[in-house]
Amino acid sequence: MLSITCAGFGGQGVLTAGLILAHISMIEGKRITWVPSYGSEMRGGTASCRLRIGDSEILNPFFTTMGALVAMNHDAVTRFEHSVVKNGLVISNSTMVKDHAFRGDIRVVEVPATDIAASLKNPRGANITMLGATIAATRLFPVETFADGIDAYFAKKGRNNPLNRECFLRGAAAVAEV
Amino acid sequence: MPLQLMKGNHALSEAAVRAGCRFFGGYPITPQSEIPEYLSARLPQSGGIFLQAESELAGINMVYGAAAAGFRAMTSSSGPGFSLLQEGISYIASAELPAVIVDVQRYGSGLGDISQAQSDYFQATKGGGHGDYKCIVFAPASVQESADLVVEAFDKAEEYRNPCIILSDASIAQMVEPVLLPEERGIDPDKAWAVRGKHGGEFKRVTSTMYYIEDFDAYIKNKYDTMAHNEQRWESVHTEDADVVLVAYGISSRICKEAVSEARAQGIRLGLIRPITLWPFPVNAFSGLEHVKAFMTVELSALPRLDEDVKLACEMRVPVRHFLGGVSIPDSSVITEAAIAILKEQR
Amino acid sequence: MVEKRIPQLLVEDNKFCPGCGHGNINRVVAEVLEEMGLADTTVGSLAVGCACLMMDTFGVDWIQAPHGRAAAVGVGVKRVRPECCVFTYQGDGDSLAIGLSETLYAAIRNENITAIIVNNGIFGMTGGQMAPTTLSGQRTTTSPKGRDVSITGQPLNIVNQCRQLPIGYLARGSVASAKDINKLKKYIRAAFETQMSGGGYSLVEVLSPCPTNWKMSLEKSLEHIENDVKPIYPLGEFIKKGEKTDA
Amino acid sequence: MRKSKLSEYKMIQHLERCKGCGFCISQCPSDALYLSESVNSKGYPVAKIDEGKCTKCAICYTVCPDYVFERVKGA
Repeated sequence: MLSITCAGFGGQGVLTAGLILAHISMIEGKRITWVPSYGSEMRGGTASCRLRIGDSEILNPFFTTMGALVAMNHDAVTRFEHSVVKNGLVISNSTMVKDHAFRGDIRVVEVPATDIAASLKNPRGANITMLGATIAATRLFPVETFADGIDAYFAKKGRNNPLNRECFLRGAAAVAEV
Repeated sequence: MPLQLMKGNHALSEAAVRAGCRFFGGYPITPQSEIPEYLSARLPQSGGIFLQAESELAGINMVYGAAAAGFRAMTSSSGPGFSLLQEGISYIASAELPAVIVDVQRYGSGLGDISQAQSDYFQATKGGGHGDYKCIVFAPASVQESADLVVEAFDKAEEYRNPCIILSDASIAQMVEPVLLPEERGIDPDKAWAVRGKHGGEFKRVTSTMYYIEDFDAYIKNKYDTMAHNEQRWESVHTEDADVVLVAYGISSRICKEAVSEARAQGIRLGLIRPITLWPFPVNAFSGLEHVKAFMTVELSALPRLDEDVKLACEMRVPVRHFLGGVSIPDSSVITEAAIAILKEQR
Repeated sequence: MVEKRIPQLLVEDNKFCPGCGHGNINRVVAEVLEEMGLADTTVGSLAVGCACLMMDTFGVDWIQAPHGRAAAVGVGVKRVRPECCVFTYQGDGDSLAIGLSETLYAAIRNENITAIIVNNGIFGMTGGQMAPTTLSGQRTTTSPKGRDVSITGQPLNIVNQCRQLPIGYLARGSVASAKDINKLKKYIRAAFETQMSGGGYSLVEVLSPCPTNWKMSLEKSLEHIENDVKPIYPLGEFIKKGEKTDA
Repeated sequence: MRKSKLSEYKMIQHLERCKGCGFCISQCPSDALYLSESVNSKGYPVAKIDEGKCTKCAICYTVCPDYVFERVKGA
């Protein structure tokens, strides 16, 4: 079972990124839970959601330590980095998170997601770009499988945009480059 | 029907419509507002009525009227609004009508806070309104159960002609999980007791049934005794050899399940009783547990509530302790540690 | 000339005090429902107070609401069974004090129901306490020196409150004389006709004597209505077919 | 109103319902009603019709809160 927190500014699409991850995981036969930050957790305009993805019944949807952190902005790193388990993973949006000294006992993947999305003329696709990096780094699913899942997800919502797949693949490719 | 990813509040609302609910009257309050929001769009699609009431008082009484007219009707609220529903719930129970009331619990007395909590236990299970009545109280612990139990609540409400409560909380309501939705059912509003004009027959009076039932005291006692006997629901996890059994419902039962799993991995014999009905409290779950050294209730509230029913259920044969999460969600390891401490104390 | 038969809807003798105007209003409502052929499809919503005595004596389907909530309950019925004739029957304390919100919001939403509000200026069943409609200076068991409007506020005029709302029908009648009762019947008929033609919310307020709690003979009670109550609560039709009248 | 028609109707009274409030007496245009000496089983003195004065106008039916009066066909 993998515990993942997605965090960032409200409007960066962190909740949506989490929901897409949850949705495709479900389609691929995984058990999942998704919990938004809520109530007193909602401070300073930072939004977050936590997911658990596994092969058997997800007992507790809540967790205090996580295997992976998807950090869309600096605040997300400062708030959640310490909760990542040893040898855990941080996917950091390096467009927003600069000059941060990460812990030495975790694996950090830095992806300029906001820049990549902007360069692809899909500025709202930074979250999808981060998802690409997440899938590539965690190897939860084959990259192509997940990319198809993204297309299907948006097609079902009636707003398929090929640039989302593009963002996703560029995010995934960024991991390979690291 | 494939699995769908849904929020607890949405799954509950969709399942209610599929269970034949055709009327909702209610008032916005966090963290249940997705229920009226969802139903405001969904009910009209199925020929139902959604009405945003001027208050919870009006909402529950609209439900009373629609239920009296034979339609499956519901309202939902949270904490402060749930208090306002109590008058109407007592009337609906007294008139022996079916209805479903959802309380998505939030923290605190008074205004409190929108955080998840389990503070309304007494109000739901011990009769928040006046007089001699009980409601069957279902406590979903997942999005799937939010859907399944609302169907069950409508069926049981009709079977016993008594209001049923879904006691959820902000976590279960806001979280997203895959859910298999129930099949859509037809509706059957023209019941013999439903007011719709007398149509040549005797006129009907929907009011406290005590006026019309001989030996009402015995009748109503028997009704609730029957419900208490027949409708207990629970899930037991590793109670068969447990030294300490946790008792928790709703969201805290999920944390406890993890605690049991972690403790077992460490060789600590922890178990869990998860009440699915809070009234009737599943006292039957406590039989055959003579080997248990202590019970520990786990709740997200500032004051213990559940422990009273657990003490009654185990007839005080062993210590009953409580663990209170208060306004925050405890880590499962903290619960395990508390259980271990109780175990040491018993040696 | 025609027969004047007691309506069959009045299935039992009423249980009101001698001289109580509820009996007249009950009979007028029963006559109208029978004449309009609505006896079999009507659902009444009443709450608490003397009005609830009708539940055993007036032969339509009834729901008894919590105090003040008859309008909300009636709305619940009407919304799911629009083919039914739904009316509320409440006293002034019930509908205008504890239930003002439910009463006004039914009007604000222009719910297609008929509201009959009996204004006798006091809480009757509980023993003659001050109601929203109690006149300035009027003695009641909770205003023993007379209603002091500097403390309680002015008497509530529900017709004035509703007159600005987009409702179907609004009238105030009285049972203080044969002439008044004949007019009241026209108002009540117009109210139910409004509902049955889908014309929206209809409300008829009825000035009614309560000799018991007013501690007056019926004769004095009728004089009191004529001289003291009507000037404060004038009779007439104020909205007809959704249009404001000159009244 | 023709006299012959009038004779086809009669007023009947359900005196057990009367509560002796006197509304009918105060409203009768022909002064045909009076509070009698007799008391019904509820203990109320009952209003009675003076047949000689009664015009069968049935205003008593209209004003009686207790459904005492009816005008019916029959001699």
